[in-house]
Amino acid sequence: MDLRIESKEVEGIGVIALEGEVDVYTAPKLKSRLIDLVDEGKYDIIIDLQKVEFMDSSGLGVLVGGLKRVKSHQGSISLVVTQENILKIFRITGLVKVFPIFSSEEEAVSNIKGS
Amino acid sequence: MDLRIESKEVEGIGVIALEGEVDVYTAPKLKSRLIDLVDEGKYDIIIDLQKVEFMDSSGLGVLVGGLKRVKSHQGSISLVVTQENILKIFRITGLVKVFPIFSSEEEAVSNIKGS
Amino acid sequence: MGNFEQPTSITIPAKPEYVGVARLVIAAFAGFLGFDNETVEDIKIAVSEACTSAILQLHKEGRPEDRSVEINAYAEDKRLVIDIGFATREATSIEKTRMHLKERDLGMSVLTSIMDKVEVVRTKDNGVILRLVKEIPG
Amino acid sequence: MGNFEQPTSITIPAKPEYVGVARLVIAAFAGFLGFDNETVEDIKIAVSEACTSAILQLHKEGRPEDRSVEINAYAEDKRLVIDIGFATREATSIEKTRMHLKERDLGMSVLTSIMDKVEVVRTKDNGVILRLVKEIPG
Ligand SMILES: Nc1ncnc2c1ncn2[C@@H]1O[C@H](COP(=O)(O)OP(=O)(O)O)[C@@H](O)[C@H]1O
Ligand SMILES: Nc1ncnc2c1ncn2[C@@H]1O[C@H](COP(=O)(O)OP(=O)(O)O)[C@@H](O)[C@H]1O
Repeated sequence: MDLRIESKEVEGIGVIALEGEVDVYTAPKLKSRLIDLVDEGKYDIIIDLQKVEFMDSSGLGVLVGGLKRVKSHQGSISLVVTQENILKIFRITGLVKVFPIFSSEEEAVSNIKGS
Repeated sequence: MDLRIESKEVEGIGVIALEGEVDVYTAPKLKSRLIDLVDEGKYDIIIDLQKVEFMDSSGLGVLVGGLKRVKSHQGSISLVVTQENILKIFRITGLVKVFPIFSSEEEAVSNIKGS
Repeated sequence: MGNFEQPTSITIPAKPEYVGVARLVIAAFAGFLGFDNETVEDIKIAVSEACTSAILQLHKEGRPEDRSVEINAYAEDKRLVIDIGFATREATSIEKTRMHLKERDLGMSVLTSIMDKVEVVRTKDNGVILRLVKEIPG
Repeated sequence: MGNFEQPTSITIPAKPEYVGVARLVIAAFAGFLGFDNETVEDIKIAVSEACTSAILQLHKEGRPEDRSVEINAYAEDKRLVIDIGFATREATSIEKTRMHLKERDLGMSVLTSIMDKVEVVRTKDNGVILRLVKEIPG
Protein backbone atom coordinates (compact mmCIF):
# COMPACT_ATOMS: atom_id res chain seq x y z
CA MET A 1 0.00 0.00 0.00
CA ASP A 2 1.15 3.47 -0.73
CA LEU A 3 -0.11 7.03 -0.86
CA ARG A 4 -0.71 8.68 -4.21
CA ILE A 5 -1.06 12.48 -4.17
CA GLU A 6 -2.44 14.57 -7.01
CA SER A 7 -2.67 18.35 -6.93
CA LYS A 8 -4.61 20.66 -9.20
CA GLU A 9 -5.95 24.20 -9.14
CA VAL A 10 -9.69 24.97 -9.20
CA GLU A 11 -10.64 28.68 -9.42
CA GLY A 12 -7.39 29.64 -7.72
CA ILE A 13 -7.83 27.12 -4.93
CA GLY A 14 -5.24 24.42 -4.36
CA VAL A 15 -6.85 20.97 -4.42
CA ILE A 16 -5.00 17.89 -3.24
CA ALA A 17 -6.53 14.47 -3.89
CA LEU A 18 -5.20 11.56 -1.87
CA GLU A 19 -5.49 7.86 -2.66
CA GLY A 20 -4.25 5.04 -0.47
CA GLU A 21 -3.05 4.96 3.11
CA VAL A 22 -1.93 7.87 5.27
CA ASP A 23 0.27 6.72 8.14
CA VAL A 24 3.66 7.44 9.72
CA TYR A 25 5.38 6.25 6.55
CA THR A 26 3.37 8.17 3.98
CA ALA A 27 2.33 11.27 5.96
CA PRO A 28 5.67 13.09 5.34
CA LYS A 29 4.89 13.03 1.60
CA LEU A 30 1.61 14.81 2.26
CA LYS A 31 3.33 17.26 4.59
CA SER A 32 5.88 18.32 1.99
CA ARG A 33 3.19 18.66 -0.66
CA LEU A 34 1.22 20.95 1.66
CA ILE A 35 4.33 23.02 2.37
CA ASP A 36 4.96 23.35 -1.36
CA LEU A 37 1.42 24.64 -1.94
CA VAL A 38 1.76 27.25 0.81
CA ASP A 39 5.13 28.29 -0.60
CA GLU A 40 3.43 28.79 -3.97
CA GLY A 41 1.05 31.20 -2.24
CA LYS A 42 -1.98 28.91 -2.03
CA TYR A 43 -3.55 29.58 1.36
CA ASP A 44 -7.03 28.17 0.70
CA ILE A 45 -6.58 24.46 0.28
CA ILE A 46 -9.00 21.59 -0.28
CA ILE A 47 -7.87 18.09 0.59
CA ASP A 48 -9.95 15.35 -0.97
CA LEU A 49 -9.80 12.23 1.20
CA GLN A 50 -12.50 10.23 -0.61
CA LYS A 51 -10.06 7.62 -1.88
CA VAL A 52 -8.17 7.27 1.38
CA GLU A 53 -8.47 3.71 2.65
CA PHE A 54 -6.65 4.19 5.93
CA MET A 55 -5.66 7.17 8.05
CA ASP A 56 -4.35 7.45 11.58
CA SER A 57 -3.13 10.31 13.76
CA SER A 58 0.03 10.74 11.68
CA GLY A 59 -2.23 11.95 8.91
CA LEU A 60 -4.31 14.07 11.27
CA GLY A 61 -1.12 15.63 12.63
CA VAL A 62 -0.05 16.71 9.16
CA LEU A 63 -3.47 18.23 8.52
CA VAL A 64 -3.32 20.13 11.81
CA GLY A 65 0.22 21.28 10.99
CA GLY A 66 -0.93 22.41 7.56
CA LEU A 67 -3.84 24.29 9.08
CA LYS A 68 -1.49 26.21 11.38
CA ARG A 69 0.59 27.13 8.37
CA VAL A 70 -2.26 28.46 6.20
CA LYS A 71 -3.90 30.24 9.14
CA SER A 72 -0.84 32.40 9.58
CA HIS A 73 -1.77 33.68 6.07
CA GLN A 74 -5.52 33.93 6.86
CA GLY A 75 -6.08 30.79 4.79
CA SER A 76 -8.14 27.65 5.30
CA ILE A 77 -8.08 23.90 4.84
CA SER A 78 -11.32 22.21 3.79
CA LEU A 79 -11.72 18.46 3.62
CA VAL A 80 -13.79 16.21 1.40
CA VAL A 81 -14.67 13.04 3.27
CA THR A 82 -17.43 10.58 2.46
CA GLN A 83 -16.35 7.31 4.08
CA GLU A 84 -17.70 6.52 7.51
CA ASN A 85 -14.43 5.01 8.78
CA ILE A 86 -12.44 8.15 7.92
CA LEU A 87 -15.10 10.51 9.32
CA LYS A 88 -14.94 8.51 12.51
CA ILE A 89 -11.37 9.47 13.43
CA PHE A 90 -12.18 13.14 12.86
CA ARG A 91 -15.10 12.70 15.25
CA ILE A 92 -13.10 10.77 17.87
CA THR A 93 -10.42 13.43 17.97
CA GLY A 94 -12.78 16.38 17.89
CA LEU A 95 -11.24 17.56 14.61
CA VAL A 96 -14.69 17.74 13.01
CA LYS A 97 -14.89 21.09 14.79
CA VAL A 98 -11.53 22.23 13.46
CA PHE A 99 -11.91 21.39 9.77
CA PRO A 100 -14.93 22.15 7.58
CA ILE A 101 -15.84 18.79 6.04
CA PHE A 102 -17.73 18.48 2.73
CA SER A 103 -19.10 15.59 0.77
CA SER A 104 -17.80 16.77 -2.61
CA GLU A 105 -15.09 18.96 -4.08
CA GLU A 106 -17.69 21.27 -5.65
CA GLU A 107 -19.33 21.93 -2.30
CA ALA A 108 -15.99 22.76 -0.76
CA VAL A 109 -15.11 25.14 -3.63
CA SER A 110 -18.40 27.00 -3.51
CA ASN A 111 -18.15 27.31 0.26
CA ILE A 112 -14.73 28.96 -0.02
CA LYS A 113 -15.88 31.21 -2.89
CA GLY A 114 -19.03 32.18 -1.00
CA SER A 115 -17.26 33.17 2.21
CA MET B 1 -12.22 -18.40 9.01
CA ASP B 2 -13.81 -21.74 9.44
CA LEU B 3 -15.34 -24.54 7.41
CA ARG B 4 -19.09 -24.99 7.32
CA ILE B 5 -20.36 -28.32 6.02
CA GLU B 6 -23.95 -29.04 4.99
CA SER B 7 -25.15 -32.41 3.78
CA LYS B 8 -28.37 -33.28 2.03
CA GLU B 9 -29.73 -36.05 -0.14
CA VAL B 10 -30.73 -35.55 -3.79
CA GLU B 11 -32.31 -38.52 -5.56
CA GLY B 12 -30.50 -40.91 -3.24
CA ILE B 13 -27.13 -39.20 -3.79
CA GLY B 14 -25.25 -37.74 -0.83
CA VAL B 15 -24.45 -34.09 -1.45
CA ILE B 16 -22.01 -32.19 0.76
CA ALA B 17 -21.76 -28.42 0.37
CA LEU B 18 -18.67 -26.72 1.80
CA GLU B 19 -18.25 -23.06 2.68
CA GLY B 20 -15.04 -21.48 3.95
CA GLU B 21 -11.48 -22.75 4.12
CA VAL B 22 -10.24 -26.32 3.82
CA ASP B 23 -6.81 -26.74 5.37
CA VAL B 24 -4.97 -28.92 7.88
CA TYR B 25 -7.20 -27.56 10.65
CA THR B 26 -10.58 -27.98 9.00
CA ALA B 27 -9.96 -30.98 6.71
CA PRO B 28 -10.53 -33.56 9.50
CA LYS B 29 -14.13 -32.28 9.83
CA LEU B 30 -14.70 -33.00 6.16
CA LYS B 31 -13.05 -36.39 6.48
CA SER B 32 -15.33 -37.52 9.30
CA ARG B 33 -18.40 -36.27 7.44
CA LEU B 34 -17.37 -38.29 4.40
CA ILE B 35 -16.82 -41.37 6.55
CA ASP B 36 -20.29 -40.91 8.08
CA LEU B 37 -21.88 -40.77 4.64
CA VAL B 38 -20.14 -43.95 3.53
CA ASP B 39 -21.19 -45.65 6.77
CA GLU B 40 -24.78 -44.64 5.98
CA GLY B 41 -24.43 -46.52 2.70
CA LYS B 42 -24.02 -43.50 0.41
CA TYR B 43 -21.39 -44.47 -2.14
CA ASP B 44 -22.16 -41.89 -4.83
CA ILE B 45 -21.25 -38.55 -3.36
CA ILE B 46 -21.22 -35.01 -4.72
CA ILE B 47 -19.06 -32.42 -3.01
CA ASP B 48 -19.98 -28.84 -3.84
CA LEU B 49 -16.90 -26.62 -3.48
CA GLN B 50 -18.39 -23.47 -4.98
CA LYS B 51 -18.26 -21.56 -1.71
CA VAL B 52 -14.78 -22.70 -0.76
CA GLU B 53 -12.47 -19.71 -0.48
CA PHE B 54 -9.29 -21.60 0.19
CA MET B 55 -8.13 -25.17 -0.22
CA ASP B 56 -4.73 -26.79 -0.04
CA SER B 57 -3.42 -30.35 -0.24
CA SER B 58 -4.91 -31.24 3.14
CA GLY B 59 -8.30 -30.86 1.50
CA LEU B 60 -7.18 -32.72 -1.61
CA GLY B 61 -5.87 -35.54 0.58
CA VAL B 62 -9.24 -35.97 2.24
CA LEU B 63 -10.96 -36.06 -1.15
CA VAL B 64 -8.52 -38.71 -2.39
CA GLY B 65 -9.03 -40.68 0.84
CA GLY B 66 -12.80 -40.46 0.41
CA LEU B 67 -12.53 -41.62 -3.17
CA LYS B 68 -10.61 -44.72 -2.12
CA ARG B 69 -13.33 -45.46 0.41
CA VAL B 70 -16.29 -45.16 -1.99
CA LYS B 71 -14.45 -47.00 -4.77
CA SER B 72 -14.22 -50.10 -2.59
CA HIS B 73 -18.03 -50.01 -2.82
CA GLN B 74 -18.08 -49.23 -6.58
CA GLY B 75 -19.06 -45.67 -5.74
CA SER B 76 -17.91 -42.27 -7.00
CA ILE B 77 -17.08 -38.74 -5.86
CA SER B 78 -18.09 -35.88 -8.15
CA LEU B 79 -17.07 -32.30 -7.50
CA VAL B 80 -18.76 -28.99 -8.26
CA VAL B 81 -16.13 -26.31 -8.79
CA THR B 82 -16.57 -22.96 -10.49
CA GLN B 83 -13.78 -20.76 -9.09
CA GLU B 84 -10.59 -20.50 -11.07
CA ASN B 85 -8.33 -20.53 -7.98
CA ILE B 86 -9.80 -23.80 -6.72
CA LEU B 87 -9.78 -25.44 -10.17
CA LYS B 88 -6.11 -24.52 -10.38
CA ILE B 89 -4.94 -26.80 -7.58
CA PHE B 90 -6.82 -29.71 -9.11
CA ARG B 91 -5.01 -28.97 -12.35
CA ILE B 92 -1.59 -28.56 -10.72
CA THR B 93 -1.88 -31.88 -8.94
CA GLY B 94 -3.37 -33.78 -11.87
CA LEU B 95 -6.51 -34.50 -9.84
CA VAL B 96 -8.69 -33.12 -12.66
CA LYS B 97 -8.17 -36.57 -14.18
CA VAL B 98 -9.19 -38.35 -10.98
CA PHE B 99 -12.40 -36.49 -10.11
CA PRO B 100 -15.21 -35.63 -12.51
CA ILE B 101 -15.69 -31.86 -12.08
CA PHE B 102 -18.99 -30.13 -12.86
CA SER B 103 -20.12 -26.52 -12.83
CA SER B 104 -23.40 -27.15 -11.02
CA GLU B 105 -24.97 -29.64 -8.66
CA GLU B 106 -27.68 -30.47 -11.23
CA GLU B 107 -25.09 -31.39 -13.84
CA ALA B 108 -23.33 -33.66 -11.36
CA VAL B 109 -26.61 -35.34 -10.37
CA SER B 110 -27.74 -36.00 -13.94
CA ASN B 111 -24.31 -37.35 -14.82
CA ILE B 112 -24.47 -39.88 -11.99
CA LYS B 113 -28.08 -40.79 -12.84
CA GLY B 114 -27.24 -41.12 -16.53
CA SER B 115 -24.29 -43.44 -16.03
CA MET C 1 -12.37 -22.43 15.30
CA GLY C 2 -9.34 -22.55 17.61
CA ASN C 3 -9.21 -20.56 20.80
CA PHE C 4 -5.99 -18.69 19.90
CA GLU C 5 -4.85 -18.40 23.48
CA GLN C 6 -1.24 -18.98 22.51
CA PRO C 7 0.29 -15.82 21.08
CA THR C 8 0.96 -15.24 17.42
CA SER C 9 4.10 -13.17 17.42
CA ILE C 10 5.24 -10.71 14.76
CA THR C 11 8.56 -8.88 14.80
CA ILE C 12 9.05 -5.92 12.49
CA PRO C 13 12.05 -3.62 12.05
CA ALA C 14 11.44 -0.28 13.83
CA LYS C 15 10.85 1.51 10.53
CA PRO C 16 7.82 3.46 9.34
CA GLU C 17 7.26 1.34 6.24
CA TYR C 18 6.64 -1.77 8.37
CA VAL C 19 3.73 -0.31 10.35
CA GLY C 20 1.42 -1.17 7.47
CA VAL C 21 2.54 -4.79 7.65
CA ALA C 22 1.79 -4.92 11.39
CA ARG C 23 -1.65 -3.45 10.76
CA LEU C 24 -2.58 -6.04 8.20
CA VAL C 25 -1.25 -8.89 10.28
CA ILE C 26 -3.30 -7.91 13.30
CA ALA C 27 -6.32 -7.23 11.12
CA ALA C 28 -6.06 -10.79 9.84
CA PHE C 29 -5.79 -12.12 13.37
CA ALA C 30 -8.75 -10.07 14.60
CA GLY C 31 -10.85 -11.30 11.68
CA PHE C 32 -10.06 -14.85 12.78
CA LEU C 33 -11.35 -14.11 16.25
CA GLY C 34 -14.70 -13.04 14.83
CA PHE C 35 -14.57 -9.25 15.00
CA ASP C 36 -16.74 -7.59 12.35
CA ASN C 37 -15.17 -5.55 9.53
CA GLU C 38 -15.81 -2.19 11.13
CA THR C 39 -14.13 -3.23 14.37
CA VAL C 40 -11.25 -4.78 12.45
CA GLU C 41 -10.72 -1.39 10.79
CA ASP C 42 -10.72 0.25 14.22
CA ILE C 43 -8.20 -2.25 15.53
CA LYS C 44 -5.97 -1.52 12.52
CA ILE C 45 -5.94 2.14 13.53
CA ALA C 46 -5.12 1.27 17.14
CA VAL C 47 -2.23 -0.99 16.11
CA SER C 48 -0.99 1.68 13.78
CA GLU C 49 -1.01 4.27 16.59
CA ALA C 50 0.77 2.00 19.02
CA CYS C 51 3.45 0.87 16.53
CA THR C 52 3.97 4.45 15.39
CA SER C 53 4.44 5.53 18.96
CA ALA C 54 6.93 2.71 19.60
CA ILE C 55 8.90 3.45 16.45
CA LEU C 56 9.03 7.20 17.07
CA GLN C 57 10.23 6.62 20.62
CA LEU C 58 12.95 4.27 19.39
CA HIS C 59 13.96 6.80 16.76
CA LYS C 60 14.35 9.47 19.42
CA GLU C 61 16.70 7.16 21.29
CA GLY C 62 18.81 6.87 18.17
CA ARG C 63 20.23 4.04 16.06
CA PRO C 64 16.79 2.82 14.99
CA GLU C 65 18.19 0.63 12.22
CA ASP C 66 18.99 -2.28 14.56
CA ARG C 67 15.83 -1.93 16.63
CA SER C 68 12.67 -3.88 16.28
CA VAL C 69 9.13 -4.00 17.60
CA GLU C 70 7.60 -7.29 18.68
CA ILE C 71 3.86 -7.69 18.55
CA ASN C 72 2.10 -10.54 20.32
CA ALA C 73 -1.57 -11.09 19.70
CA TYR C 74 -3.68 -13.62 21.60
CA ALA C 75 -7.10 -14.26 23.09
CA GLU C 76 -7.56 -14.21 26.86
CA ASP C 77 -10.88 -14.44 28.74
CA LYS C 78 -12.90 -13.56 25.62
CA ARG C 79 -10.71 -10.54 24.95
CA LEU C 80 -8.19 -9.83 22.21
CA VAL C 81 -4.89 -8.73 23.69
CA ILE C 82 -2.27 -7.05 21.51
CA ASP C 83 1.11 -6.47 23.13
CA ILE C 84 3.38 -4.07 21.29
CA GLY C 85 6.77 -4.50 22.85
CA PHE C 86 10.17 -2.90 22.36
CA ALA C 87 13.42 -2.67 24.25
CA THR C 88 14.35 0.82 25.35
CA ARG C 89 17.86 1.89 26.26
CA GLU C 90 17.03 3.66 29.47
CA ALA C 91 15.86 2.48 32.88
CA THR C 92 13.32 5.31 33.07
CA SER C 93 11.74 3.99 29.94
CA ILE C 94 8.25 3.45 31.27
CA GLU C 95 7.87 7.05 32.38
CA LYS C 96 9.34 8.19 29.06
CA THR C 97 6.84 6.00 27.25
CA ARG C 98 3.92 7.43 29.21
CA MET C 99 5.17 10.97 28.52
CA HIS C 100 5.72 10.16 24.89
CA LEU C 101 2.18 8.83 24.59
CA LYS C 102 0.76 11.95 26.24
CA GLU C 103 2.65 14.19 23.82
CA ARG C 104 1.07 12.31 20.96
CA ASP C 105 -2.32 13.45 22.15
CA LEU C 106 -4.11 12.84 18.85
CA GLY C 107 -2.76 9.32 18.71
CA MET C 108 -3.67 8.64 22.32
CA SER C 109 -7.23 9.84 21.97
CA VAL C 110 -7.67 7.61 18.94
CA LEU C 111 -6.11 4.66 20.78
CA THR C 112 -8.12 4.97 23.98
CA SER C 113 -11.43 5.56 22.28
CA ILE C 114 -11.03 2.50 20.04
CA MET C 115 -9.71 -0.01 22.56
CA ASP C 116 -11.39 -1.08 25.79
CA LYS C 117 -8.11 -0.80 27.67
CA VAL C 118 -4.65 0.62 26.96
CA GLU C 119 -1.85 -0.12 29.40
CA VAL C 120 1.87 0.53 29.54
CA VAL C 121 3.68 -2.43 31.11
CA ARG C 122 7.33 -2.65 32.04
CA THR C 123 9.17 -5.89 31.34
CA LYS C 124 12.57 -7.03 32.51
CA ASP C 125 15.60 -5.53 30.70
CA ASN C 126 14.07 -2.09 30.13
CA GLY C 127 11.43 -3.51 27.88
CA VAL C 128 8.15 -1.69 27.48
CA ILE C 129 4.87 -3.14 26.30
CA LEU C 130 1.91 -1.14 25.07
CA ARG C 131 -0.96 -3.49 25.82
CA LEU C 132 -4.17 -3.00 23.86
CA VAL C 133 -7.26 -4.94 24.92
CA LYS C 134 -10.58 -5.32 23.08
CA GLU C 135 -13.51 -7.51 23.99
CA ILE C 136 -14.31 -10.27 21.52
CA PRO C 137 -17.96 -10.11 20.38
CA GLY C 138 -20.53 -12.89 20.84
CA MET D 1 7.14 2.05 -0.88
CA GLY D 2 9.81 0.55 1.37
CA ASN D 3 12.14 -2.12 0.11
CA PHE D 4 11.29 -4.63 2.85
CA GLU D 5 14.72 -6.23 2.86
CA GLN D 6 14.67 -6.60 6.63
CA PRO D 7 12.59 -9.61 7.60
CA THR D 8 9.13 -9.43 9.07
CA SER D 9 9.02 -12.35 11.43
CA ILE D 10 5.96 -14.27 12.60
CA THR D 11 6.01 -17.02 15.18
CA ILE D 12 2.98 -19.28 15.53
CA PRO D 13 2.35 -22.23 17.84
CA ALA D 14 2.79 -25.51 15.95
CA LYS D 15 -0.95 -26.10 15.83
CA PRO D 16 -3.26 -26.56 12.86
CA GLU D 17 -5.52 -23.64 13.74
CA TYR D 18 -2.64 -21.18 13.36
CA VAL D 19 -1.82 -22.07 9.76
CA GLY D 20 -4.62 -19.77 8.62
CA VAL D 21 -3.05 -16.90 10.53
CA ALA D 22 0.32 -17.51 8.86
CA ARG D 23 -1.37 -17.56 5.44
CA LEU D 24 -3.07 -14.23 5.95
CA VAL D 25 0.05 -12.61 7.33
CA ILE D 26 2.15 -13.61 4.37
CA ALA D 27 -0.66 -12.68 1.99
CA ALA D 28 -0.62 -9.19 3.50
CA PHE D 29 3.14 -8.99 3.12
CA ALA D 30 3.07 -10.21 -0.48
CA GLY D 31 0.38 -7.65 -1.31
CA PHE D 32 2.71 -4.97 0.04
CA LEU D 33 5.45 -6.12 -2.28
CA GLY D 34 3.19 -5.63 -5.30
CA PHE D 35 2.10 -9.17 -6.19
CA ASP D 36 -1.29 -9.27 -7.90
CA ASN D 37 -4.29 -10.92 -6.19
CA GLU D 38 -4.03 -14.18 -8.09
CA THR D 39 -0.37 -14.61 -7.16
CA VAL D 40 -1.11 -13.65 -3.57
CA GLU D 41 -3.68 -16.48 -3.49
CA ASP D 42 -1.05 -18.86 -4.84
CA ILE D 43 1.47 -17.74 -2.23
CA LYS D 44 -1.15 -18.35 0.47
CA ILE D 45 -1.44 -21.94 -0.70
CA ALA D 46 2.35 -22.37 -0.71
CA VAL D 47 2.67 -21.00 2.82
CA SER D 48 -0.16 -23.23 3.95
CA GLU D 49 1.58 -26.29 2.48
CA ALA D 50 4.92 -25.46 4.05
CA CYS D 51 3.46 -24.66 7.50
CA THR D 52 1.31 -27.78 7.37
CA SER D 53 4.36 -29.85 6.55
CA ALA D 54 6.34 -28.27 9.42
CA ILE D 55 3.52 -28.75 11.92
CA LEU D 56 2.87 -32.37 10.90
CA GLN D 57 6.58 -33.17 11.20
CA LEU D 58 6.71 -31.61 14.66
CA HIS D 59 3.60 -33.54 15.69
CA LYS D 60 5.25 -36.80 14.62
CA GLU D 61 8.18 -35.95 16.88
CA GLY D 62 5.76 -35.55 19.77
CA ARG D 63 4.97 -32.93 22.39
CA PRO D 64 3.79 -30.42 19.81
CA GLU D 65 2.21 -28.16 22.41
CA ASP D 66 5.47 -26.37 23.26
CA ARG D 67 6.70 -26.19 19.68
CA SER D 68 6.47 -23.29 17.33
CA VAL D 69 7.10 -22.37 13.72
CA GLU D 70 8.91 -19.17 12.84
CA ILE D 71 8.24 -17.56 9.50
CA ASN D 72 10.50 -14.84 8.13
CA ALA D 73 9.43 -12.96 5.04
CA TYR D 74 11.63 -10.46 3.22
CA ALA D 75 12.61 -9.14 -0.18
CA GLU D 76 15.98 -10.02 -1.65
CA ASP D 77 17.20 -9.22 -5.19
CA LYS D 78 13.67 -8.56 -6.43
CA ARG D 79 12.44 -11.83 -5.00
CA LEU D 80 10.13 -12.59 -2.11
CA VAL D 81 11.75 -15.07 0.27
CA ILE D 82 9.65 -16.88 2.86
CA ASP D 83 11.57 -18.93 5.40
CA ILE D 84 9.49 -21.39 7.39
CA GLY D 85 11.70 -22.52 10.23
CA PHE D 86 11.32 -24.96 13.09
CA ALA D 87 13.57 -26.73 15.55
CA THR D 88 13.58 -30.49 15.21
CA ARG D 89 14.67 -32.84 17.95
CA GLU D 90 16.88 -35.06 15.84
CA ALA D 91 20.23 -34.54 14.15
CA THR D 92 18.99 -36.28 11.01
CA SER D 93 16.26 -33.72 10.73
CA ILE D 94 17.08 -32.43 7.28
CA GLU D 95 16.83 -35.88 5.73
CA LYS D 96 13.64 -36.51 7.69
CA THR D 97 12.25 -33.22 6.42
CA ARG D 98 13.08 -34.11 2.82
CA MET D 99 11.48 -37.53 3.29
CA HIS D 100 8.48 -36.01 4.98
CA LEU D 101 8.03 -33.58 2.10
CA LYS D 102 8.25 -36.40 -0.44
CA GLU D 103 5.59 -38.39 1.40
CA ARG D 104 3.30 -35.42 1.22
CA ASP D 105 3.44 -35.65 -2.56
CA LEU D 106 0.26 -33.66 -3.19
CA GLY D 107 1.56 -30.84 -0.99
CA MET D 108 4.95 -30.89 -2.65
CA SER D 109 3.58 -30.75 -6.16
CA VAL D 110 1.44 -27.78 -5.18
CA LEU D 111 4.40 -26.08 -3.49
CA THR D 112 6.90 -26.54 -6.29
CA SER D 113 4.53 -25.55 -9.06
CA ILE D 114 3.56 -22.32 -7.29
CA MET D 115 6.95 -21.10 -6.11
CA ASP D 116 10.00 -20.42 -8.28
CA LYS D 117 12.23 -22.24 -5.83
CA VAL D 118 11.72 -24.49 -2.81
CA GLU D 119 14.74 -25.38 -0.68
CA VAL D 120 15.33 -27.24 2.56
CA VAL D 121 18.07 -25.54 4.57
CA ARG D 122 19.68 -26.80 7.77
CA THR D 123 20.45 -24.29 10.50
CA LYS D 124 22.53 -24.70 13.64
CA ASP D 125 20.86 -26.56 16.55
CA ASN D 126 18.93 -29.02 14.39
CA GLY D 127 16.83 -26.27 12.92
CA VAL D 128 15.28 -26.73 9.53
CA ILE D 129 14.09 -24.02 7.18
CA LEU D 130 11.75 -24.54 4.26
CA ARG D 131 12.71 -21.66 1.99
CA LEU D 132 10.14 -20.54 -0.58
CA VAL D 133 11.20 -18.06 -3.24
CA LYS D 134 9.02 -16.15 -5.70
CA GLU D 135 10.04 -13.42 -8.12
CA ILE D 136 8.53 -10.00 -7.49
CA PRO D 137 6.75 -8.67 -10.59
CA GLY D 138 7.61 -5.41 -12.36
N1 LIG E 1 1.09 11.67 15.32
C1 LIG E 1 0.70 12.78 15.96
N2 LIG E 1 -0.04 12.67 17.07
C2 LIG E 1 -0.45 13.74 17.70
N3 LIG E 1 -0.19 15.01 17.31
C3 LIG E 1 0.54 15.16 16.24
C4 LIG E 1 1.05 14.06 15.50
N4 LIG E 1 1.76 14.53 14.48
C5 LIG E 1 1.71 15.84 14.57
N5 LIG E 1 0.97 16.25 15.62
C6 LIG E 1 0.65 17.60 15.99
O1 LIG E 1 0.22 18.23 14.82
C7 LIG E 1 0.94 19.43 14.64
C8 LIG E 1 1.67 19.40 13.32
O2 LIG E 1 2.76 18.57 13.43
P1 LIG E 1 3.75 18.34 12.21
O3 LIG E 1 3.03 17.56 11.17
O4 LIG E 1 4.98 17.72 12.74
O5 LIG E 1 4.01 19.79 11.60
P2 LIG E 1 5.09 20.87 12.03
O6 LIG E 1 6.43 20.23 11.91
O7 LIG E 1 4.85 21.92 11.04
O8 LIG E 1 4.76 21.31 13.43
C9 LIG E 1 1.88 19.61 15.79
O9 LIG E 1 1.35 20.63 16.60
C10 LIG E 1 1.88 18.29 16.52
O10 LIG E 1 1.75 18.46 17.91
N1 LIG F 1 -1.71 -33.39 2.94
C1 LIG F 1 -1.55 -34.43 2.13
N2 LIG F 1 -0.64 -34.38 1.17
C2 LIG F 1 -0.48 -35.39 0.34
N3 LIG F 1 -1.21 -36.52 0.36
C3 LIG F 1 -2.11 -36.62 1.30
C4 LIG F 1 -2.33 -35.60 2.25
N4 LIG F 1 -3.31 -35.98 3.07
C5 LIG F 1 -3.66 -37.18 2.65
N5 LIG F 1 -2.96 -37.57 1.59
C6 LIG F 1 -3.13 -38.81 0.84
O1 LIG F 1 -4.49 -38.95 0.58
C7 LIG F 1 -4.94 -40.23 1.00
C8 LIG F 1 -6.01 -40.10 2.04
O2 LIG F 1 -5.45 -39.72 3.27
P1 LIG F 1 -6.32 -39.54 4.56
O3 LIG F 1 -7.18 -38.33 4.40
O4 LIG F 1 -5.41 -39.53 5.70
O5 LIG F 1 -7.31 -40.77 4.59
P2 LIG F 1 -7.07 -42.24 5.18
O6 LIG F 1 -6.72 -42.04 6.62
O7 LIG F 1 -8.40 -42.88 4.98
O8 LIG F 1 -5.99 -42.87 4.38
C9 LIG F 1 -3.76 -40.99 1.54
O9 LIG F 1 -3.43 -41.95 0.57
C10 LIG F 1 -2.65 -39.97 1.68
O10 LIG F 1 -1.45 -40.45 1.15
